Amino acid sequence: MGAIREAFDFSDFPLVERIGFGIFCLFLLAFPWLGMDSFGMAVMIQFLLFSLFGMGWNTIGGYGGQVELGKAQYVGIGAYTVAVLMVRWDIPYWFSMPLGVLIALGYSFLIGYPLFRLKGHYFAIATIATSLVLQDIFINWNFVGAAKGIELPIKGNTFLYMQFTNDTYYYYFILAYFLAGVLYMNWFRKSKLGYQLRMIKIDEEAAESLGIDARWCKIKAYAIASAFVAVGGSFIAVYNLYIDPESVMHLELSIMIALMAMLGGAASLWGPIIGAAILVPLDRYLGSWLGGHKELMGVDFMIYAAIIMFIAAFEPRGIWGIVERYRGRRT
Amino acid sequence: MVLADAFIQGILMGFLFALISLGLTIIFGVMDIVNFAHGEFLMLGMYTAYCLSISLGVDPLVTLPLCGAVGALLGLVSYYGLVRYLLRGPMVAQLLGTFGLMLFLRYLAVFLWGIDYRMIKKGLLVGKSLTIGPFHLDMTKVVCALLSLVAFTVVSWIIFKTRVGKALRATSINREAASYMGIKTERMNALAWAMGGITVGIAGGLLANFYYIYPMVGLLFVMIAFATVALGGFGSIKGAFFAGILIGILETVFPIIGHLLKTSIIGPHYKMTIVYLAYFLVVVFRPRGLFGWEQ
Amino acid sequence: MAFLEVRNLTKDFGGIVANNDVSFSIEEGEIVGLIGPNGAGKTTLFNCIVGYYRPDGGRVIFRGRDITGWKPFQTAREGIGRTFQLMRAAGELTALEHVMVGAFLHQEDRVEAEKEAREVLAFMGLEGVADLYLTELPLAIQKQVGLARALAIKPVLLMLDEVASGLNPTETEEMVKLLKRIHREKGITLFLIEHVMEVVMPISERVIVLDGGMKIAEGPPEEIAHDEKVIKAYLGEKYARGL
Amino acid sequence: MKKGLFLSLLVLAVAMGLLMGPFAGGVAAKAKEIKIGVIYPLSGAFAAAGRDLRNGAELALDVLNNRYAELGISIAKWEGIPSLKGAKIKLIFADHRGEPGRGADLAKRLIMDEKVVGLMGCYHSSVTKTVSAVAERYGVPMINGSSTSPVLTKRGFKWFWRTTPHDETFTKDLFEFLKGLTEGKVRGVKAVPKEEIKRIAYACENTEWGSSVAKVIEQMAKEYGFDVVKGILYSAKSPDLTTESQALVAAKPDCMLFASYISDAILFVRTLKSMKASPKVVWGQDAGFEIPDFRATLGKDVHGILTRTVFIPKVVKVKKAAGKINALFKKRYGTDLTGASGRAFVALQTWAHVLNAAGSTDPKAIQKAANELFIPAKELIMPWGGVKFDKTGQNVLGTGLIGQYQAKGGKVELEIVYPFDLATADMVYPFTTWK
Repeated sequence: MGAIREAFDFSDFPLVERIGFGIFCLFLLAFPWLGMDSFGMAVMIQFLLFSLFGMGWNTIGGYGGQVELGKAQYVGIGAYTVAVLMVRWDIPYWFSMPLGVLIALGYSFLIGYPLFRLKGHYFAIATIATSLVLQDIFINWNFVGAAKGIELPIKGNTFLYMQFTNDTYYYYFILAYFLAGVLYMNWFRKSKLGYQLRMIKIDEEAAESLGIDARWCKIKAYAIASAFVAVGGSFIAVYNLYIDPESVMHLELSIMIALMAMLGGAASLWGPIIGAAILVPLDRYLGSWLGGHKELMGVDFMIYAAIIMFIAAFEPRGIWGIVERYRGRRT
Repeated sequence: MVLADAFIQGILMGFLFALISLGLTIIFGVMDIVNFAHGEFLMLGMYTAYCLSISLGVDPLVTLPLCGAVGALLGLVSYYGLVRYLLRGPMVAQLLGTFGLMLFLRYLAVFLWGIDYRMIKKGLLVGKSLTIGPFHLDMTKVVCALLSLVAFTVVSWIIFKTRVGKALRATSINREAASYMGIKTERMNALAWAMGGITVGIAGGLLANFYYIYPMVGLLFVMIAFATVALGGFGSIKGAFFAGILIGILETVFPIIGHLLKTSIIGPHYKMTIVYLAYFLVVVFRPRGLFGWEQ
Repeated sequence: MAFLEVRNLTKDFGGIVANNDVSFSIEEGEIVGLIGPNGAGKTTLFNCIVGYYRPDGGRVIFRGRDITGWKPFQTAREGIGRTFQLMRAAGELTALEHVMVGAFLHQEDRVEAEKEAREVLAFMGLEGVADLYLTELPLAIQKQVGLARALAIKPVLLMLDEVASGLNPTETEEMVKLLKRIHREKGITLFLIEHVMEVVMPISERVIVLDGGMKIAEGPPEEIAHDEKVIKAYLGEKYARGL
Repeated sequence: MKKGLFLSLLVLAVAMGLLMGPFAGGVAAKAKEIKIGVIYPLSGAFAAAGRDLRNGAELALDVLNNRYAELGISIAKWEGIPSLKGAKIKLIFADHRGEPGRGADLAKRLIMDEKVVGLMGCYHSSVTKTVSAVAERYGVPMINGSSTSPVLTKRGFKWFWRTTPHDETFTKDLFEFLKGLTEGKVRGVKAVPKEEIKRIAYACENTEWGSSVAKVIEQMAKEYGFDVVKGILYSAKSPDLTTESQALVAAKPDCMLFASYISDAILFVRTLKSMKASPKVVWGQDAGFEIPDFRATLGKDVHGILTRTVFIPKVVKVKKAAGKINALFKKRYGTDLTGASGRAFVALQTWAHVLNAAGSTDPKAIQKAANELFIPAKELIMPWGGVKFDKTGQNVLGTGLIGQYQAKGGKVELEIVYPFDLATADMVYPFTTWK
């Protein structure tokens, strides 16, 4: 009960932010009726999906301060569990998704244990390495379709398998995950683990002196992050209806996830959402408009890169860091 | 026989990996920063060799010093224009920043040269191979290996035998203490970037002799360079050298073992897997890599 | 049975012996100081007790339990709190939140933890800075927050690492008063590491002196102040400095 | 505090603006224009192929919308779609960068926002999968010109047609060719004993396309009685292919078969050459082996390499239309038509014929027209029997070509060696270029 109350309790945010977030939620709920085109819808879905990924990454990467660059493997685990179970045994989404999350949790504990012996750059490179190893395994593993990937059978409109012919359903589906994610993160940041992680990030030695098992805390946060990402992965499977290791387990996906959260502002509730709200539309729209112009090839990415460099150099706490600096409080 | 051949090819590749990783480890050693744009430096080194050898009509080997110069310039510009500011932030911001630099340089190349594949067609080394007994070795790779040895020797000499090197090492061990000793740490950082740029620029110039050139080429090598530097121990010159060779050997010998055992489970499709796995196993037991410093 | 007993503790770092066969014990309710010149192995000894280093020989027994080689978080859970020479300040957590993290050791619930943390801050007279970030506080206050944080885990033994370093005389005096109050009102055993003798002497009931990794003297402060070996060790250092 | 308030609002406004901005201005639809959405890899690692595809499609568009009577094919005379009162086709290009998810999003944009009548693309079989699934879901016809994964037309889709033959056909061609080699059917080569070319090794890139080619090779080799002594799946993004090349050489194969994209194809040739590999037959499955960059980059090192393709400029000797269109293409873009650009041309041409037959942009009418479509061979620049779709949407009249790079003087030409009756030169056998 207490946890639920905490999750819905946004009272430590300034009023203006609460109102802003309220308006934003209304906007999200009403979005399909605002007469947007379907590419807009598709971009919104990507935005919500990447916000979810970013929020997940934020537990270990933001609050825990561990530079984690291997989240794509969990996108893959979530997506593949749903896809393989549906293709092989016709198992509905609502059974395979929790199973996928469980597998992601189990796997994250398994590799988290050795992984968190490492610190700093060794850790960052190791997370990349584990993700690439898993991708290689999937590329060569015939049971899961190997490099060819898996196509999910089209089932028409069904809530059991979460397949729809209309994107509006998918939109509300991912919006539900997104809102659940926001509430969870709002609880998480105020939870014991949330505080302990931030202490570890500031000073691991000091954290240990306060009776915190730093490694175990990091593993737990890593597992939570992995579960989040696996949920997002399961959505990708039923949304795209085709997955292959290249598209769901790629290194660049891992980096994108971390990038959005960092750019928006790590270790803050709104950061990953802001990061995704800026980078996803920028990527999709710039890509879809400039991508077609031969003479401007590359310019879209240069703009994109310049923004990233600027933020990193002058506001290392991300875009939300600017706001936090002015209001003098972190949330 | 096949194994011996694989071994030799692996060592040759290893020298190349080591050379590419050298700059990364120098920069890291001095200022604890991983340069994501390292692969893009390499790519620009390759383009330099390509453009110069085409426009001046000279042998691509002649352009090597210029490739090094371009690399150094690139290092300095990156340092003074960006990295200097990144140092104030946490590690996350540093990764973000150099990642931005990587994207920027890559697409700058796209903008300047387009996405075509280019290849140097004429040159002293291009397409030549060296036959020693039953082994056929790519001439460029042999030269590459030699230059790699030279580069490592020179860099080690600079770092361990000269005054500048002493200052560099002092900076890398303790920045504050070094600045009390009157060492201009800012300048040392810039020097590290310049040195890193030179080595990777030269590596790029050499690579251009047998590798195709296109804007995304950096990504292919940078992952290996990361694994090499991390395996050897961040900041360790010796580590980069041996880890590079180890990775080269692992990568070529491992699949051949599969071939000899007549099994398809072990094969080239897992050659990168084995490299990453090796890295993972090594650091789990030696969290600072093979030759990394204890803190 | 002693409260904390260190038996024949030895630690060497690849040939350099930092602690050599050190033995001593602390009784419950005592205030004990550990002094010694630079490089005497004080911090190493400290770290061996709380678990940052694993001793190469000897035992550490706390309240009848062998805690040799335990991890720092385990010794903390056992009731050993500690403070640090330097607080790593970051604009990440407020003073209150720092103390809350300590309180979370016994508390699952945030509201309860916050209540406890506020009580500790009130005890220390730090209510005023509760909502400020550490980066916004002067060093002396930062150190007090560090102390409050350690108190929040409800330790029975508090180990203080150079609690006065970087403080001016007035601040030092205040800190000493505070420590005495903690000892008196909370009944916590204190174990101080100090480089500067002047700080330890007035509050310690007993002083242990380390030099070159070995215990060279132990006794009441007034005795120690006149111990020849101690004077020599410190003089030696002063001479060395002069050179 | 006030500043904080202002800034939070600003950030929110910017974020919202970014999300909303693009929706504000809709493109007013012009009358008498038929929009076709074209999804190609225009940037990223496969941009070279994307440019080639785009050139092919744009040339076909120009030929269709303007008058080029001298070309001698029907679309050149139409100036639009005759049955739709000369309505012009407009192509809307989108860039999928090789990412299936992005492709699907773009397909939605094209279908829902641009209101395209149909889709074309996408080169990568993996992207074609997601894009065609979107098309199927929305009931929008899609004509695919260059994705060759066999499975694409085995999914029971009702809105998907493919003009190009797929990998099974192509690989079958190869084995037919090898069989022909043993029977002395190849121009300029005496019958080769089967033992001499029996050992096969292949290296296929490890994504959707390459791995399905590998599967077909294994299967066909068994059927035709060849031994696969080594099969490798490798990553096209590998920084070096020494290991892979070595494994190939170590197996001592008579025939080396490849399914590679451009960068890896170039690297294979370079590496194998440095190892002085000596297979008797080297064959590449299109893609990397037939993109102009391959030949331009490697020069004489490709002498004797075979590539399966669907278009070779030498086709002009047997196809008049092809010659004229190739000349036009070369004038405009500086290179000969390739399998990629040629097939993109045919795909758009097929769209024109389908629309003309349908006489309407109604999806049902298009579906019917496509199912009943027949384009005779003389209309095509491809050496095919024509375009006619079976129940699955696969063009049954498509055939493949096998060409061989031959260095003549300073130039490297691609000569046809299969089908045997179309051969334009004697085959170079055995392959000795790398020795």
